Amino acid sequence: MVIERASVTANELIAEGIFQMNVSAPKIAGENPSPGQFINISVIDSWFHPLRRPMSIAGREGESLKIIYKIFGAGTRLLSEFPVGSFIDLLGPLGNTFELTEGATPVLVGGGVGLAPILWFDETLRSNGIDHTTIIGARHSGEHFLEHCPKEGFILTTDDGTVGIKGTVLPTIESICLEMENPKLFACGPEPMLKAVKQFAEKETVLCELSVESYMGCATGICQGCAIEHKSSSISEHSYHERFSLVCLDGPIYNAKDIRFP
Amino acid sequence: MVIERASVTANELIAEGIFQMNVSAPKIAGENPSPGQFINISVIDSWFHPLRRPMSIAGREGESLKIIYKIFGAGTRLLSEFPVGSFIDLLGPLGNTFELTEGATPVLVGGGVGLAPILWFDETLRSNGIDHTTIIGARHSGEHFLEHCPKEGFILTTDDGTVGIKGTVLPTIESICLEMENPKLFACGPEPMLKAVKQFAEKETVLCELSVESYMGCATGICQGCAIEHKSSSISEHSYHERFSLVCLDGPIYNAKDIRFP
Amino acid sequence: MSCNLTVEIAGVSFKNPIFVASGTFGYGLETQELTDSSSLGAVITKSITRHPREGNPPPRIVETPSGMINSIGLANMGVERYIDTVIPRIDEIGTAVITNIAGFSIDDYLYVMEKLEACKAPICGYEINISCPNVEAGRMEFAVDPELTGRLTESLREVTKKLLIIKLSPNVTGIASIALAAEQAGADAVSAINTVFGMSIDTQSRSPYVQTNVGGLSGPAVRPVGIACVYKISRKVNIPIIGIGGITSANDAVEYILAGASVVQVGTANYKNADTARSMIDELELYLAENGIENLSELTGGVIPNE
Amino acid sequence: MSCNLTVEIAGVSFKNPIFVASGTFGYGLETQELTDSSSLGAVITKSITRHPREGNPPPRIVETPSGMINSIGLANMGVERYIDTVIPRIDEIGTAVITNIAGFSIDDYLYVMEKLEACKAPICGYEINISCPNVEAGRMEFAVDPELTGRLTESLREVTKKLLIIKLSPNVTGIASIALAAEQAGADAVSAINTVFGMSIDTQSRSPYVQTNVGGLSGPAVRPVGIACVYKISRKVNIPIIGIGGITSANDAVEYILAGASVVQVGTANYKNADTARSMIDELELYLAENGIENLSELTGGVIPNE
Ligand SMILES: Cc1cc2nc3c(=O)[nH]c(=O)nc-3n(C[C@H](O)[C@H](O)[C@H](O)COP(=O)(O)OP(=O)(O)OC[C@H]3O[C@@H](n4cnc5c(N)ncnc54)[C@H](O)[C@@H]3O)c2cc1C
Ligand SMILES: Cc1cc2nc3c(=O)[nH]c(=O)nc-3n(C[C@H](O)[C@H](O)[C@H](O)COP(=O)(O)OP(=O)(O)OC[C@H]3O[C@@H](n4cnc5c(N)ncnc54)[C@H](O)[C@@H]3O)c2cc1C
Ligand SMILES: Cc1cc2nc3c(=O)[nH]c(=O)nc-3n(C[C@H](O)[C@H](O)[C@H](O)COP(=O)(O)O)c2cc1C
Ligand SMILES: Cc1cc2nc3c(=O)[nH]c(=O)nc-3n(C[C@H](O)[C@H](O)[C@H](O)COP(=O)(O)O)c2cc1C
Ligand code: FES
Ligand code: FES
Repeated sequence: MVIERASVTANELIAEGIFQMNVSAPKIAGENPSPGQFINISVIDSWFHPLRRPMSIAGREGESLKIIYKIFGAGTRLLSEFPVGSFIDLLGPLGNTFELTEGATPVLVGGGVGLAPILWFDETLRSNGIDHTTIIGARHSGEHFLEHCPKEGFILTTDDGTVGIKGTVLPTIESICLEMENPKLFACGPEPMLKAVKQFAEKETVLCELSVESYMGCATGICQGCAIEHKSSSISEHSYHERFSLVCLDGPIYNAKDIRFP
Repeated sequence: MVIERASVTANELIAEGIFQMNVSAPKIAGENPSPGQFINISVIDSWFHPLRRPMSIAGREGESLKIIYKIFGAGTRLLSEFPVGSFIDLLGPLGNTFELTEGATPVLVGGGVGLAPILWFDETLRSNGIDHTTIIGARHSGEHFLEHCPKEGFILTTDDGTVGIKGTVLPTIESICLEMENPKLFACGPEPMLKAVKQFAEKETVLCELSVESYMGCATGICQGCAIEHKSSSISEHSYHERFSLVCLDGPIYNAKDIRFP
Repeated sequence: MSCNLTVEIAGVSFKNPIFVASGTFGYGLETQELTDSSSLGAVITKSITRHPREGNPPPRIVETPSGMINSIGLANMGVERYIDTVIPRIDEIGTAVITNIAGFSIDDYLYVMEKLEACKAPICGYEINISCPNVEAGRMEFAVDPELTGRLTESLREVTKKLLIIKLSPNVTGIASIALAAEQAGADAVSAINTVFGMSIDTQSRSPYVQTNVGGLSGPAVRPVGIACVYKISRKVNIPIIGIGGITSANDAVEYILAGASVVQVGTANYKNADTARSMIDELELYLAENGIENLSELTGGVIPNE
Repeated sequence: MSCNLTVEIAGVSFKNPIFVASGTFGYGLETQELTDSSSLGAVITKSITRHPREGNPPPRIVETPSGMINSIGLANMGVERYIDTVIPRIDEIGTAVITNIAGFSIDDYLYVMEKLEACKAPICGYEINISCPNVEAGRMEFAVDPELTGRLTESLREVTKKLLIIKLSPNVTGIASIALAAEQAGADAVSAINTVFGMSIDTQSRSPYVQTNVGGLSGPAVRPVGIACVYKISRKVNIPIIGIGGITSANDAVEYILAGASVVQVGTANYKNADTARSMIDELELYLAENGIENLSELTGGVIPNE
């Protein structure tokens, strides 16, 4: 965990409302982040926004890190205005990582900008020759910037069928998982999608890890702000009770069984 | 008085710590501002800085307005970061103007960035063929971006003598005014300079107008924030008592006799 | 869909719930070049006192993070001149006008209100600034004491049938009890909040930036404080609440309305742009349309508390 | 010139006046990768209670203009585990540690303090968070009542000879009277301010952003409030004051010190960068050098009031 003023090497619109930023961040990259982990970004030097914005790492190449983000409010708008060559204040790498289970075949699911950590995980599995399938959902083709390659196990879905398979990610998840011996789901995306994935996984007793979001004060365990409801039976080290877990330290990746959505 | 999103056509360092910004502001320029008047600048769209920054108009050419400013705090720093081609939110023209007195020869005095309104006044007098002298003071040559042309009645002074006449503006004011039949001083600059000019003017009963500064809330007369001590014997329309005057409406130019420095 | 923005307070109807706050819009006549005051729900004029007041010595204003501190000291023209120069021009404002009154004794307030009643000023009511020291009660501010607030409200209630609005201070332990005292004493509405005590010191000169040392903090910085106050008051009183503090956009106004405000006032934001309040009216209509709300009143107090 | 930054409170000496605030620096051990806590004047640990507390349900945090609202609900490990896991590691923090205690009855506070006294915890004192409802006094917060504050202080004073600091709430009519009650009951110092009541509502879901609806506002937005409180307290009490609220830079710290604070605590700013407080120490030295001040104490209360 380190704070670094990284230089912005790219920052552009890659799909409808979706931006990609690349930064050269040798220190954070030097800590060998893994897929699932995130960075926490100061979007402005002034104290108008006292809090950083958490963003999943969407890729790493040497000293370069990538994030993929959507303009949601004032902070992400500011993020989109960093010109190439400017410097940006990052804290990272933070959080835990996706974990493979011996003998289980990974099925990766990304919805909306939730694709960010999934893409990186996909890339890592691919370069390690680990067999897996990746499903990326969006509302329509304008929101996709990737190619539908079902033969290579890289499947796009759109709600309106304008690219890839028509429908939400759910039917595709179902048809793929139910054909597999021992699938393990890894999903990141909007809460309704995560809920549906969790429900499916529980019904079919499929292994499942979810990457969740939570408003964060510090991302370093000193504010207790990022708690989520948690059903683990052991008292968590940081949150002092089995009922809550700190997303910044214990997450953002959870066993789907352990968390409860409001 | 109008609010306008003006486009920045120049914004650069012109001397040590001194910037010049040109904007294309057809609406404000269309209201025919005069030397002495100012604009009030929103330095950031967010509400971190709820108040605008007042800046004298330092020149006008058609639809183009010029300001000359020093980086003083966070707001003026932000001002210096507006790139050419960006837009800036201006309110103006505001305040009153320098007024010539029939039969009196203008002697203009600018100290530091107080030269801004003085330069424009000088230019206006020059183009109207009105005989006058202008004295611009700075600490040393690095702070000057103009040429010392005593023959044309345009005199620079520096505390250390690195350009123009050595010393503060005072001795030069004295020697020039005391040689004149009926001088009228017009001065803008740091408070100690204004105090000294006022003292001189009162001692020698020289006509004298000063441009003063005051923290401003609104610059439109609705907050009563910009009051200064004022000795006029008539009750001012806006400040409800002879003791105070609102710099944004009744100023920034005052008869030196009427104001009192703390 | 067209939305109904009109709102009623104790029988007085306003075009919309976007008002401008006392001390931040002058007497309503100063910024006609910059905005159209006739679009506003109402204009609250700068506090008027019995005698003209020169106000505090400068400096009177300083910026703070997302806010500002002021110590204007109730500089105003006094009720006489207000009646002579502002009242005759009130129709130029083009919308409802509420006169804000300040004073240092109950008599002061009564004097001003009686003068205004006597001249049949075409205003729709009064907002009473009670954040003033009561010289008769050991300079304790009216606003900190339910009993003082109640007595003042009662006395004023006897003098006017027009809207009587008590403007509350956030600098108290229990703002809701003060609101309750005002309600019980006959106020038609309460407004909250006035400025929050604040201070900022020049570390070079070592002097506070405003002449009175401690001044009043306003602006977006205090918005959460104002919303919390309105919410607390709304749990305790039944009269309408006017929300004030740091409002810069329709979204901010909606936060106040959800918390319990019937209408809101825009203050400090007018300084950056005197057209801020007016432009919020269109934004507000858009919000209502997008959310399928036909009547603004459906929103008032519509917060869905978490517990 | 080398400046002397050491400061003493009731006989306890600190390296410098830059502390970190309770709840904003964990137990002092979490951010060792990001900063060097041993440089700090002191670390105040997260409020500890008699029993472990899970804290409030999420969401617990939201950003506001130049500030944030929190409703953590005193999530903490409880005194038992604090003694078992933090106390043995206190030397890793490398500087003075002050344990912050919270409770819902005088007994609660006493229980925690007695445990800590009994185990001879190597801490230099206690900061008492009195912004908690007293269940025995009808859930009234200790912090709003001089009598309750006095009684609590008195009881704790009997148990410890270590530093006893009472942490005051700004959500009161007269913070200085509460400070006075603490002083008279034997407190060694008071700290001010805890968070300001604040609320923010999601206009889409219509629910407040934090689970408890109203939460605690902190950050630069409240700095002027904290400085005003310190100033007011300093006019009324003689014990040292610890300034808290919105401090982000040495300049902010100096404002507090001029207003009357002997030392300051950095809170919310730690979240952006856990090294903020440490980096302020160098900045502060620079300020002192530039202004020819040899001893920090020359600055304390050194404000030059305007009247
Ligand atoms: C671990 C983690 C990883 C994330 N990865 C990505 C990513 O790869 N791409 C992406 O586009 N978004 C991601 N998000 C969500 C992203 O953090 C929010 O969209 C962003 O903080 C919104 O900031 P804003 O200023 O634009 O919105 P505003 O609503 O103006 O922000 C106000 C406050 O709320 C917080 N906030 C608002 N929405 C969220 C949210 N969904 N999660 C957490 N905090 C929020 C902000 O951080 C800020 O403190 C991630 C969130 C978490 C927790
Ligand atoms: C009528 C008028 C004309 C001016 N013309 C010029 C000019 O041509 N060139 C120039 O460089 N400066 C000029 N100034 C001064 C300029 O307004 C300040 O330097 C500027 O506001 C500082 O802002 P800041 O954010 O950098 O400083 P900060 O100290 O961070 O500002 C904090 C607050 O104090 C106010 N403030 C600080 N210093 C001054 C000041 N001297 N006068 C008024 N408000 C102040 C700011 O506006 C802001 O509200 C003028 C001031 C007035 C009143
Ligand atoms: C410069 C200034 C002057 C004010 N004068 C008055 C006043 O005369 N009477 C009054 O009741 N409130 C006065 N107020 C308080 C505002 O009406 C309002 O309650 C407060 O500023 C909070 O709203 P805001 O954050 O939108 O500004 C004044 C506020 C400011 C900033
Ligand atoms: C998330 C959060 C948690 C806090 N927890 C505590 C606490 O447990 N005990 C306490 O006395 N103060 C607590 N505080 C208050 C701070 O110590 C401090 O008084 C306040 O935040 C003002 O300082 P700041 O503006 O620098 O943050 C907390 C503040 C925040 C923001
Ligand atoms: S964000 Fe502060 S503890 Fe997780
Ligand atoms: S700046 Fe507001 S009245 Fe002059």
